Amino acid sequence: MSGAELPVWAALPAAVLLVAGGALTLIGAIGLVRLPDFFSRMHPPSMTYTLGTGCVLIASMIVSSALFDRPVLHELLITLFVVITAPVTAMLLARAARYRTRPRRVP
Amino acid sequence: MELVYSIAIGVLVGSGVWLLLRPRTFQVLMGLVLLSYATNLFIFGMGRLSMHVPPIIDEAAPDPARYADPVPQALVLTAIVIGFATTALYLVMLLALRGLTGTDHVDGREPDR
Amino acid sequence: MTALANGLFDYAAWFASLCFVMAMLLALVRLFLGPAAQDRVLALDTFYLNGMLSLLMLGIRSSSTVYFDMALLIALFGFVSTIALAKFLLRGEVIEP
Amino acid sequence: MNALLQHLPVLPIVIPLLAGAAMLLFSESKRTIRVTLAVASMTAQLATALTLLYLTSDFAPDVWTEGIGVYAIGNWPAPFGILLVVDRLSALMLTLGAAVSLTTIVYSIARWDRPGQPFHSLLQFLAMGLNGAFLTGDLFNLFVFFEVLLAASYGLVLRGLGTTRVREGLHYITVNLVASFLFLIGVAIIYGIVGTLNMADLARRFPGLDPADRSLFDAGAAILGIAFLVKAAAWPLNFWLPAAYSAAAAPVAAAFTMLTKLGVYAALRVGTLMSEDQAAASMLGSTLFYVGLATLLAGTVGMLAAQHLPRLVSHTVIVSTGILLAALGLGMEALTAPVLFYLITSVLTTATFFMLTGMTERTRVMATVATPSPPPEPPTPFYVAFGVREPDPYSTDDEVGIAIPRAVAFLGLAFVCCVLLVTGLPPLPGFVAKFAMLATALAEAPHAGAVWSFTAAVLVTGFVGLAALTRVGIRLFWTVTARATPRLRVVEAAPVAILVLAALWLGAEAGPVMEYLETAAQSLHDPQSYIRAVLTPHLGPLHEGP
Amino acid sequence: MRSRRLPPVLIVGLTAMWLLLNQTLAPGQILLGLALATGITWGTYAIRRVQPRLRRVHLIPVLVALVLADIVRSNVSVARIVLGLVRDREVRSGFLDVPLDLRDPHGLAVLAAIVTCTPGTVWVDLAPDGGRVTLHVLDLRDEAAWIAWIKNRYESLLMRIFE
Amino acid sequence: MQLELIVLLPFLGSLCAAFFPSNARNAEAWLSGIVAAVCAVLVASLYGDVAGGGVVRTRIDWLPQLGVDFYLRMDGYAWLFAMLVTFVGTLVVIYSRYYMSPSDPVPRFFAFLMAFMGAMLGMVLSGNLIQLVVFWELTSLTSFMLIAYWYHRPDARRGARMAAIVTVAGGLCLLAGVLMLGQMVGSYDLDDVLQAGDAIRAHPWYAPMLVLVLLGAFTKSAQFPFHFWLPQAMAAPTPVSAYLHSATMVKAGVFLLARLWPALASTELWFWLVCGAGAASLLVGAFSATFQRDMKGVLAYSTMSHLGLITMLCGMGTELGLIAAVFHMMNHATFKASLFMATGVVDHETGTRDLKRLNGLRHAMPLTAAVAIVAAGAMAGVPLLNGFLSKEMFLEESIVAGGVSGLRFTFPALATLGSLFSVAYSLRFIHEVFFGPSTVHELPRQPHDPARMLVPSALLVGACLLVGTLPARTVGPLLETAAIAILGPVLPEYRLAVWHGFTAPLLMSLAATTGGVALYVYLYRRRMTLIRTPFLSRFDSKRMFDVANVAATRGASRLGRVLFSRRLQTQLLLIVGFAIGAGYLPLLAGGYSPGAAPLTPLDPLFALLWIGGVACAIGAAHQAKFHRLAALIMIGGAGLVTVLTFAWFSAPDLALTQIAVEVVTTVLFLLGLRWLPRRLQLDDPRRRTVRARARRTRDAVFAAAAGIGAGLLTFAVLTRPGSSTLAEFFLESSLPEGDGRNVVNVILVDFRGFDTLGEITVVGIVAITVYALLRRFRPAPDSIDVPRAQREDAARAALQEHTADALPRDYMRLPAVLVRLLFPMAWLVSLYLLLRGHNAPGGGFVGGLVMATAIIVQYMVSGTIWIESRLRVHPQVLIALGLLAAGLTGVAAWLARQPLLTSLTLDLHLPVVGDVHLSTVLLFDLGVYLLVIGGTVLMLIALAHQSLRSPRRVHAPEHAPEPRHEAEGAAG
Ligand code: NA
Ligand code: NA
Repeated sequence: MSGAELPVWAALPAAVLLVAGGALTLIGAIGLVRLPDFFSRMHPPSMTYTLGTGCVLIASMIVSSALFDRPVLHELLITLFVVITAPVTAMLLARAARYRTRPRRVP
Repeated sequence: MELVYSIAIGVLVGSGVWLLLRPRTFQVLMGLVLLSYATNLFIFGMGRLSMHVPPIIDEAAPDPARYADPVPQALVLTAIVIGFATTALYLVMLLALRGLTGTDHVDGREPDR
Repeated sequence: MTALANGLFDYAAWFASLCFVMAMLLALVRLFLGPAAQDRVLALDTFYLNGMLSLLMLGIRSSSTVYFDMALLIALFGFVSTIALAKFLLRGEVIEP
Repeated sequence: MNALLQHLPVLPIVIPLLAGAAMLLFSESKRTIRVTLAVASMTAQLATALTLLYLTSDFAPDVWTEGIGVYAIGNWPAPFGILLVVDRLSALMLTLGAAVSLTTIVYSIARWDRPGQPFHSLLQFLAMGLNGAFLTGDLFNLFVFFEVLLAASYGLVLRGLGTTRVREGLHYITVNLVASFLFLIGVAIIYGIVGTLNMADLARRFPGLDPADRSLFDAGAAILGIAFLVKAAAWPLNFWLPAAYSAAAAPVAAAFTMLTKLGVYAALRVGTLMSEDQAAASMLGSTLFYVGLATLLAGTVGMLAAQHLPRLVSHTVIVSTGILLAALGLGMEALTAPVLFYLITSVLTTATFFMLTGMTERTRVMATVATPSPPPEPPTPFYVAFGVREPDPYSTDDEVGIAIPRAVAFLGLAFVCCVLLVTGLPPLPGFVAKFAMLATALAEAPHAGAVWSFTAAVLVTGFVGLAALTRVGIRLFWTVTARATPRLRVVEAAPVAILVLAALWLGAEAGPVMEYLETAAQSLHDPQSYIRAVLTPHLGPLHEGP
Repeated sequence: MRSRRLPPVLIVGLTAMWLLLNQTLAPGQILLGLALATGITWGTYAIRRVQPRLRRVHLIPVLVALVLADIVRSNVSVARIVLGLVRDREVRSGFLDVPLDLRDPHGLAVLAAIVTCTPGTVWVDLAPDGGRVTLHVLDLRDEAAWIAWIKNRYESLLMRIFE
Repeated sequence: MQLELIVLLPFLGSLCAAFFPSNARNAEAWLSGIVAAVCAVLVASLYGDVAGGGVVRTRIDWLPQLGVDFYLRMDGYAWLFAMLVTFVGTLVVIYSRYYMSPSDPVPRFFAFLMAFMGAMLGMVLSGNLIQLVVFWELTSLTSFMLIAYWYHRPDARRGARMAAIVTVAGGLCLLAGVLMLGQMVGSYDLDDVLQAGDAIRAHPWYAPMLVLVLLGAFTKSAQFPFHFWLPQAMAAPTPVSAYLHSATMVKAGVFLLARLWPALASTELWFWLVCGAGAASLLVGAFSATFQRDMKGVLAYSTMSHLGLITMLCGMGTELGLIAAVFHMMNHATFKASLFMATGVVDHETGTRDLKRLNGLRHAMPLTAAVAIVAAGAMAGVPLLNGFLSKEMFLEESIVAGGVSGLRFTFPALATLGSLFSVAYSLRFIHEVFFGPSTVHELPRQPHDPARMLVPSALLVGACLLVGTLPARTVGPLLETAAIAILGPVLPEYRLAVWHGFTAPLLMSLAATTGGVALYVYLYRRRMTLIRTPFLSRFDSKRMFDVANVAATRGASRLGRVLFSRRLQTQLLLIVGFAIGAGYLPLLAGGYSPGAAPLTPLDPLFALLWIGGVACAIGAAHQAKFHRLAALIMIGGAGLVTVLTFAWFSAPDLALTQIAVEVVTTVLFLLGLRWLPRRLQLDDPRRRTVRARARRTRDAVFAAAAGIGAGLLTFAVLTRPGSSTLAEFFLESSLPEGDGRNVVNVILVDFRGFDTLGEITVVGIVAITVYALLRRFRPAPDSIDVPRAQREDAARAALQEHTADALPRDYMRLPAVLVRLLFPMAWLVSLYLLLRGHNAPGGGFVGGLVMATAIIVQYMVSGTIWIESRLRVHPQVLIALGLLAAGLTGVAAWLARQPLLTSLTLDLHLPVVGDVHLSTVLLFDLGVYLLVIGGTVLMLIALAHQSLRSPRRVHAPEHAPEPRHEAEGAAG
């Protein structure tokens, strides 16, 4: 698949991280489908935000660093942006859901 | 891959054309968006499909066979930009029409029964 | 050993990609099921996130850094669609006076 | 060649671009600056176009070999870079476009460029798109310039807003967006099969395609052709045109008269380049002919049906497209010069007519203000088709005619000229054009059924046009008794007069003009010279450097 | 021109970001990054008048470690819930109001990020006076424990960093 | 030179006349009279040159390629006609001076009269058939203007239009015929055509050509069945009727018949067509004239009848017949013009032309009566008047021609019958007006003889008398000259004399006269002179014309609605259909085959991805009508799949750009949805009708065909080996010549930077258009209200007032903190993408979009007022600067004597910093960047500003309709 050979010190941890990240993400997506109400469904995707993304980013850093023989760290920026933006999304979405599912006044 | 790609374009075009022929402005707008996806993919496909070979030169004397055809990519970029602009215009037009005529029918009036 | 590790890595990478694509599909399931608009928005958000991860996987699998920028852009702006939708649901307009 | 002369071919694109952009920097209150910029820019364009016309002609044989000038943008060689190609045809179209635009701008100074609308910028961009489309030798670049002029036209067609304009504008935009998709798809297929975008390179390479590739190429070319036909307003792909043009403000519609001709130009350009292949050429020809004939007939019906002058004039645009397409479809090289002559007169005429429409509609509007209930349309009672009162039929001696104010007299005279020009009736050059086409076609193929149906259609459409225009003209000029005398400003009237005079001049100088057009047609029908000029690495002054 | 005291933290941070993006430490790029960062900071100053004042920077690694641990832990617990591995009891989710003493907007923002990034809790709403936050908790077994978790583990730490 | 002058002078006179003040009656008349007289003198002076078969020619090169020159040619026949035109013209001008009311705006009248004279002279003197047609149509045009001189009268307008439509149509037929004739002969020159008579008659095109030419002639000369316009044209001022509609213009048709006689005549077809039309006109005209109530009506039908007579003479195909025809043309012109003038005098003096009201005028207007009686005598064919001579010739020829054609009795009988009616209506005309009991006191005005006004009429009457008594001395040589010009030097025997002895024609003439008198007496006794024309009055041409006119307009409207549907869907269906056809047909014709290139191995992940993409596309298509938000979200899904596809197949720049565009587009749509009131999904019965279902099925078929076609085309190309020569060149020279590693970007800013220049112009144009549109935007009334969510959240409304606060006080507080922190970062990222685009994915466009998005997000979290009180973006300036930067960068290359957009580079080595590579392409990309920021921000913010503009009514009145712009319902 990829052209270059990875050293073992990089390949194995990266593989583990990828499997973990993939699995967690998939579980998160399953939760999104399975859980019964909207607010419950808001939780599983944050598994993707956190460990899912984290694992893949770390794996990516390891792999890139191994390939280019220098530390490749710019994946940190993705983490930074995800951390900054995720709460904004969650806050607004949760509030919107709360507004839309509020008990209606009967006129 | 080619087959999947072709089917994808076919479905996008089909859905887009279907929406294009609908009577409501918003439907037509959505149709135009889908058609622009389809067109962009179509143009892009004219450079053939190749994976892991972005046209970013990393050597002094590049072997053209090792890179994807950059020309369709450049054309698609232009098309994306123009498509974005016209989509915006179209949206504003349909809002204006809705405001002026009170209906979202493309002809500015509800069809006779 | 290296070959084995690389083989393992390739499988793992493929598995992760599969997970992300499956996650995207599951998000689409939620997108189609709804039932409420906020569910769809949440689904789209998840869809974007998994799309970003898929892009990262493309990068990892092709040993290329060009995919990083796309992932970066999704990380930076994927939330814009979501909060625009959320604001629309919440306030009826995206940009208030 | 001196430095400025060297860059001449690109000036028609650069000047309006910079002028249009610069205008945006000035706030709306600085109308004078905007107008001055607009007039200056368009005058410069006209001067450039005239110079190009001269340089490509036989009068200046040393400048460009075979009268075809090539300008390599970014100094990238053909077929890789984008090249601008000036030949007689494109120089002619540039001149025509600049003339129409300049008069339109002057005309619009009177009252059409009120603040709140980026009118002058859009006109500049429209000119840029038109000029680019006439000049470019690259298929995708043609698309880009089409988009530039369309984008500008979207803005212009909406000028002034109102329900009708927005509705028709929406239709116009939708149709053109779809046509643009088709354009893109066509270009993409052609690139996918032939692997080039340069038109000369394309013309050189497509005859060598193997049959399986060829049918794909044909599909692409056909889809591209549909896009051109939509832009050229060929029936039945032109329902948008009468609506959009008649809804648009007068100067906008006047400026638009070049747009449909661009579709014809594209068909002509691509068609002659494809004429290397006999089968393709004849296929293209017969399609064009029938489409043109259908357009012509449909436009004729539309003229007869039209109740308002702008709509009627819009249909004359369609008719002229029909005539052009059908004439080109006859596939006679000798016919090209008369067709070009017709194209010129038809552009000048319809542009004038639209401007006139703007002025006459105004008197009508004022009249309806004066009389609260305008006469219902269409006029239904048989006897009162044109009026209400049936006077004593046995006496006329008491009658005293109505003295016509100067302004109305001018409008009336201009109207009559326009009617004659549009319908191709003698003695104005509209007739010359039609006669030249018919005589040439008959001389070329006296026994072809197509030629005869073309002749019949052209004559019938002229007649119907006259019938319809007299009806509308009578209603416009002769039935309004309590007319508020329009104030006619010189800036408004002068363009009309100038365009009419230009048309008259064309008629008077038909011989020399036709001679020039024949040389243009000749070079057009020698695609090899075009291909040579574009693809030969030109080591002229462009590569000398400082 | 209003005098602007540009926050150095942001300039440094942006410069670092520039270098990270370009994956370089070349002097030219450092200079360019500094220039750009300064310009941007200057340009965005008008809408960022409230600057964070970091007091005890050394506590930040502690915070990060805590958060990472919590993330891993809560990931596992949420995964269990999603996969239906929690069979011994019924999982009850619901809203939870937590009174807050933290007032610094940046501190609150970090808290919100932490809560959001920890699966199992979602930051729903902050009372207009800032004194109370509403969370949604997936597994609301023990409300007091959740409140304690917020207040003891993070709020105090954040107050020490930001206030 | 004289010939040119003859044609040119009237036009110059016309031009001068047009600029006179509107009350300059005398000056106008002097000018016109002098012009006409000078022309007459000029024509007369040329007699010497044309007598005896001479021809005067003038030729000016005009359009030699097509064999058309400006060619004036005067032979005897043309001379005679030109003389007629100028002579009668002079008299008519004099007459008009007295006829037209002093308050009439005469400049228009005289201008058109002069123009008509010029056109008529041009027609007569044309040596080229095309030129003849040109002047022919010009006479129709001027006639139109003159008939409609009193255009405020409906009958004048209608008459003018009818005349124009009929004669112009005829003119076009003539043009077609002449075009054919030109092809048959190989020249449009009259000389050549007249020489080629035999070839023409033998040519297979002869019949259609003849029909077309005759159509032209018959319409112009008001021949049956195209005669109906002539009576309607009587709405014109009487001088016009006298000049155009009796003496000259209507003669153009018969003029042409005689002119082309040598080339076209003497075939069976000619005989039947021409004689048939002529005979029918002779009888119908004469019959109708007998029953007219309007004096001018009598004259009009009489004109038709006499023109029929002339036509018949031409049609007979005998040389004597032709000579008689030419003779009668002249005679008719003299007596009919004088009759019209007399009629005008009566009208002028009494105020009416109604035969019923006019009686016994001979007492009040003896001179007028005398003039009219003589002229009417000529019209009736009374001996010693010119009409008698040509009538005799006609009767004689009818016997000859009848004998030749086998109509031995029919022909003479028809001729006699025509003469009989002619006597009857002439008699009636005189008797009704001038005899009987005087009713002068009942008339609108008290009539007197206007002496000066009678002069022209009297002159013409004098001519009638002179010719009638001394034909051989007066008109003889002229007629001979004309006849030679047509027939050649050898003329048949004919004698112009009053007395030929007791011949058959004389007997027929006697019979006709007796019969005519008897008929009139019979009608008068039975009080049948004022009834409507028996039988023929049913064919009311006026009514039929109107019916035809309205029917044509209505039919065309109906047809036009079908041919030019106003429905967008129809148009789109057609375009899509044509495109599908255009795509499929070549494949059907040339065969479809996938290529032979090896397929890329299928990655199941990609297939899975597109299962999602396809689902999104179809879902969006399904939901777009009632669940816009859902459709929008699904479109977003399809968009992301497209992004991933670009990334998958090695197009990072595309993916990057598409992501940015996706985000901006979503925000844009949502901004728009605010103003698009929600559609309620009602149980719409229309959705279930058979028609609706059929329509949906049809659309589905089209959609499927389009989709399948697109898929097939894609597959066919994808499976072929690549063939691009461009790609190779770009990949190879990108780094060495373009100084960039990212080939796509190098193409965009260098190789094909011109495309990009155009493309950013499009963005700029659209942005300013959107801005202009939104400045005058009127939102849907049901969306103007503040959204419900905001109205219900009063607390928020109260908090919002504090725009001076650094941070929002409500739930937006923390999002604001975070998003504002993001702003500098996003800005930096946008610059990063801009600056390094040349070597890695990125570039001005995506950089600009990122920056624009960053700005938009700030608006989203902070609100318009808050942001704009702190951060001013001047989008229009950015657009202008962007365009100027890009354009001027291109122009900068000129300084280095390079073509537009040639990149200029500068390599520097600086201490510390190291090597610096500067290039104008970066400036160009900077232009793109600025423009994209400006354009995007302008569009989105202009849309957002609508909320500011519309009245923000927090407390909506109770009865206000519930705003329905809310997003999807819970059931969405
Ligand atoms: Na969370
Ligand atoms: Na009487």
